[in-house]
Amino acid sequence: MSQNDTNPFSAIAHLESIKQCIQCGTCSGSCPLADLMDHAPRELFALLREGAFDEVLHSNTPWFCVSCYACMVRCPREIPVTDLMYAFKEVITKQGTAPKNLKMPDMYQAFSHNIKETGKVTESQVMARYGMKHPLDALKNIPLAIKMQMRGRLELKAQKVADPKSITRLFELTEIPKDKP
Amino acid sequence: MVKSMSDDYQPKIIALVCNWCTYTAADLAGTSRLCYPSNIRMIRMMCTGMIDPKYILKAFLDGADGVFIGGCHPGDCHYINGNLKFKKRMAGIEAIISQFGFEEDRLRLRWIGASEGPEFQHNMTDFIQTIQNMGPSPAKGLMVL
Amino acid sequence: MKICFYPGCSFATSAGYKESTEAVCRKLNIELNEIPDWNCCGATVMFGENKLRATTLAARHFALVQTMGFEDLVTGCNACYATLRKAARLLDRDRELFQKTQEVLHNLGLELDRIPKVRHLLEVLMEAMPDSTSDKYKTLSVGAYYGCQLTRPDQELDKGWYPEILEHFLARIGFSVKEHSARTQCCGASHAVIYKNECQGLSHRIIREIANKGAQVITTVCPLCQFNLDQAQTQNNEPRLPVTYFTQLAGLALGLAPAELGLNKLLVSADKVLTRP
Amino acid sequence: MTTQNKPKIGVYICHCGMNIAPKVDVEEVARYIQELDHVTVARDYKFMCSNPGQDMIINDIKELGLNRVVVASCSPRMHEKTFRNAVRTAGLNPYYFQMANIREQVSWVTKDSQEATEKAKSMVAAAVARVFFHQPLDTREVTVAKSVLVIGGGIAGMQAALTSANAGYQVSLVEREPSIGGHMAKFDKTFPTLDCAACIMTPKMVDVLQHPGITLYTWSEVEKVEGFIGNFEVTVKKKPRYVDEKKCTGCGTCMQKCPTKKILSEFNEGLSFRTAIYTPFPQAVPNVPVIDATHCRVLGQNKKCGVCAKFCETKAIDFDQKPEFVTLKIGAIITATGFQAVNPTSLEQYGYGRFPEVYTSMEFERLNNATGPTSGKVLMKNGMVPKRVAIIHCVGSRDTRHKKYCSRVCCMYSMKFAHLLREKTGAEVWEFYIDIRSPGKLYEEFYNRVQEEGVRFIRGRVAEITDMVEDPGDEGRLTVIAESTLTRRTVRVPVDMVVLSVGLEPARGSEDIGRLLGLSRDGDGWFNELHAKLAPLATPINGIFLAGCCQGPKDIPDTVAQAMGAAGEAIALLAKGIVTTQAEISRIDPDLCSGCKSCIESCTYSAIRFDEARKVAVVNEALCMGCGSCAAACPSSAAGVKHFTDKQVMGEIEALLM
Repeated sequence: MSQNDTNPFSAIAHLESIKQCIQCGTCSGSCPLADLMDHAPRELFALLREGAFDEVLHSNTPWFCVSCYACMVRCPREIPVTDLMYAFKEVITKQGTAPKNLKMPDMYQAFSHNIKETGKVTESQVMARYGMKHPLDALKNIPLAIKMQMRGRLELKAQKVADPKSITRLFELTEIPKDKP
Repeated sequence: MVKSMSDDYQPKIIALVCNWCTYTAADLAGTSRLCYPSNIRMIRMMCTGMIDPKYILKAFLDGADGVFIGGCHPGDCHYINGNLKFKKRMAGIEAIISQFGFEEDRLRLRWIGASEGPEFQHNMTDFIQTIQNMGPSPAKGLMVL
Repeated sequence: MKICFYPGCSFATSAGYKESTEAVCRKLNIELNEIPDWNCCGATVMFGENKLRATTLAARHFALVQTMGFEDLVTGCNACYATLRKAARLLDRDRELFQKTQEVLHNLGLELDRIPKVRHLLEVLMEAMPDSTSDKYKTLSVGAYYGCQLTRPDQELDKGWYPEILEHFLARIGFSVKEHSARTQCCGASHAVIYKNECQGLSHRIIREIANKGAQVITTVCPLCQFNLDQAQTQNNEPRLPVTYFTQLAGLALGLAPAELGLNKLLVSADKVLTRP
Repeated sequence: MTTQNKPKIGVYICHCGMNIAPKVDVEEVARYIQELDHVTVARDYKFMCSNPGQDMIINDIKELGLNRVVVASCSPRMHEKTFRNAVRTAGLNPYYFQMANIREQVSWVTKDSQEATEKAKSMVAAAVARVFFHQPLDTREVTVAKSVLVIGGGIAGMQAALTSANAGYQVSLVEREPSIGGHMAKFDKTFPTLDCAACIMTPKMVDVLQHPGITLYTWSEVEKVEGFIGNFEVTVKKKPRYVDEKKCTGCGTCMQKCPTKKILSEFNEGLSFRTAIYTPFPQAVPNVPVIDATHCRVLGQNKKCGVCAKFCETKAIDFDQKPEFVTLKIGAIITATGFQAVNPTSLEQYGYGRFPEVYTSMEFERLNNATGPTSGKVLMKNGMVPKRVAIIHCVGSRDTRHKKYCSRVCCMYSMKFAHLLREKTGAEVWEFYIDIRSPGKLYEEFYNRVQEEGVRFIRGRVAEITDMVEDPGDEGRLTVIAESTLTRRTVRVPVDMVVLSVGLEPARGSEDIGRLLGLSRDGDGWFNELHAKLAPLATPINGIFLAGCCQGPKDIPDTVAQAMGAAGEAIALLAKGIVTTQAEISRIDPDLCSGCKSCIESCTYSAIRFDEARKVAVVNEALCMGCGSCAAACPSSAAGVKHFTDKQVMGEIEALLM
């Protein structure tokens, strides 16, 4: 059975709310990064309603959501657009369908990894890990990093919780088993 | 002359129906010659909102195997919202009849619009079937005694 | 006053947010009780990875706040504020999620029974700061920048799009306030770090608008907002506006010295505007 | 029961030609029924509804002394009236009659003949059991006052008043503002024909004023409504005008001389000023000013002034005027309280109130109106003509945070604005819409016309309006940001002026009027009609009708049609001159009533009041519709519906289950 026969997004809370969408464009009009998205948020809702789940699984749209919540407070149908973008990312991550060449999923991974290892986020460490996949990006940031360091704003040493293992354990306890075909 | 209950059980069913919708639907079923079993006995009310719970209890105690209530679809009530008033009371009525030992499924409320002759026929057939499957009302036993 | 404080990962390395917050709180007799052994709230990343994990990372603090005996939790970062509030809201509404979260925390030796109210440092200072009695900064015109996540999605502190509390606050503590339309425009947040070219325009639009309406200084309530607006000006010539924290301005209003408030850490220097007669 | 009242029941089984017999063995039914208690005679006949059939009943009543009749034939919805009349003709109360429906419910729907006969027997027996308990019932006739009250003097109220008065009835028209005219008086052109609103409106206003059948109460409010259909007693409060209507000649000198000049004009939507003594607009009807007591130096600030009184040649100014109360006898009431435009301030992303060049549609109507603040020139606040204008649809409409409904008129008036802007200023016009709704005669054609005029239609709800500029050349302009959903582009359009096409909501005060009249309102605050499709102008309260936007948003043609319809309903009622009260209505037994008021709560028609003296609930027979909600709600069995008494219904149940 191919996976797009059933809706991989069906378990999302509030998914019902997308039935209310009138495709007015308020979400995309309010979105600071709409131009970078392959689909407008409303289009994702339309795609889901059409059953085009694969399109949504491979869309870059949720990854460009900045969480500014402008769409969410303006949507005339009170669809929790931002929350749905989070939920879409969760499903996409679980299904492993994030676009391969997209920077944001890698950034998210580096960020998450840093928390898992240390309990906290140290910007330089996140950038270093992310930089392994996107070296050019990391290099571009070096001049700024130098400026930051001159003003005592660059922490190179990792911030850590007292017992980083407990956070790693938290990650393990909240692990959701990956769907394997 | 008590009929043997096992072989030829013919349930008796009382239908309390609204004049403006279900009763009219029954008339339409008639003019359309839509046949249904003859065990239904209909009583014309002006609105389901006027159906006193005691009528339903009375029907059960007098030996009805099932009671059917037919009202207007929400929003279509001739008296604005009498149907909804009845619907609100429904849970209470079910509680009362089950206190007396009658299963809640013996009481059924349905909205049947004036133009819904076939729906009326279908509802009657279906309800009779349900009651037939449930067997005689517990009150029947009492009456025989 | 005693508050239970959650600094978040960017607090210490920010351009004087830590220094100014501590100095102002000292001056106002506010005891900052940092949550011992706090962890990253998960920010905007974790809810896109795993809802239970994101909630638990945040809720770990709720359990810690409980052991500290506080009712409220205060943070100075918009992202932390929004993330902790999101977790609190979910736990409040979703019984099943609450129970699962409790279980995980229990496994880590923590107990969660109640959810604290998550507040922003701005609220604390709005209550604690005295009205200005001096004219010293009457001519220093400030543009207030709220960022996205202080008033959205809850719109509890103020209106979601065009809030006014920060303006009222700044005017009350003695600054000249310039009204503008970029108060809650997005700066690109974490996307600005890796999509620099794509997001630079967002920050520039905000800076241009604030300068256009006559402000000399921008003030912010969030480390990431400050960072984005500050760093966006390192490659761009005009206009250049120092991007401060509201705590730094509060410190100035209380008569503290700029150095005490970490104002030397800004990428766009504030020296000129502050020393102007 | 006395001996002469001892039930003597006659039962008649109809063959209905071949429709009932032979499926039902009618003779067998008659034989069976004949044996029942109290049955004097049971007969079967080919057509009971025919004249010989009816005569058979009449003769039997007379000759056999029958006092109850049962006919088993078709549906009572078909011939109940026929047989009741026959019973009445024979001198018996028509309610001593019951029908058993053995055609629609038996012969036509039962396959087996024997089963059909059994079912018929049981049903006729039940009818006999029921008729045993029947009681004589009377209907009452009440005369109707030949007068109509119209509440609200907008186009709906004016039209309803004129139509009613033209039919020869006395009309009282109550309007709370100083002049009639309502919203329509503020419009310049009307869609889709672009007639000049004033040209079609002003003559109507004068007609209303001069019609001998219409008494106009402006600057007045309905204070109290009592009574019932045909017999309402209405108290109208005439607010003090401080100007004697009889003496005033409408010369306008007082307004020219009044020194308090800087009050924002309500009629011009705050875009111009008026004086403290004022008429809202030059064509006001009546052309008698009022003094705004809050702003007047004499009345509001206790200062010496009285300039208006000094200059008034007819001595019409009267600072001592007090409210007056008028009591009216009214047969029918037409409610025409209208709408108000939604205030868009809370849609903060549109910047209304912050950006001077963001206007509501009502403001734009005035800006565009020859009698408006700019004498009809579309000008910005700086006096310049706008070069580019954006019109934003659905502001506050179709939005669950504001008004969830479509306000119906905004698409059309927006396109009217676009046309007028193109015509008057040559400005580039951008319309931002979600869906264009143009269902009306010549409406789609108007849409096409505006398209052809070069208006740019962008399908996308506007996300925000900002004064932030991208290009320094646009400094001072506003930028409208939206997704153009058809091209999936975010457009940022710099404009000089923005018009927010705001939706409609019920007029301020409709809640109070609803309470006075006993009318219910829907979730959005509009008055509920009796039936959405089949009784759109009537209300649950007999004798009260709805016209215009108070029932829901609608355009002028629909409003006028509805007003004429509502007047028609009122006229029909008044022309007949009497109302017959129903016989099958509720009765509350005062001996059983415990005074719990459950019935009052359950009554949809406000037909039950509480008698404080006797501490019992009392049914108003003229208002009761006989729905029986009270009967089912009454915990003491005090309330019951006549002709549906417990005995009657339970007697029928018992017999059916024998």
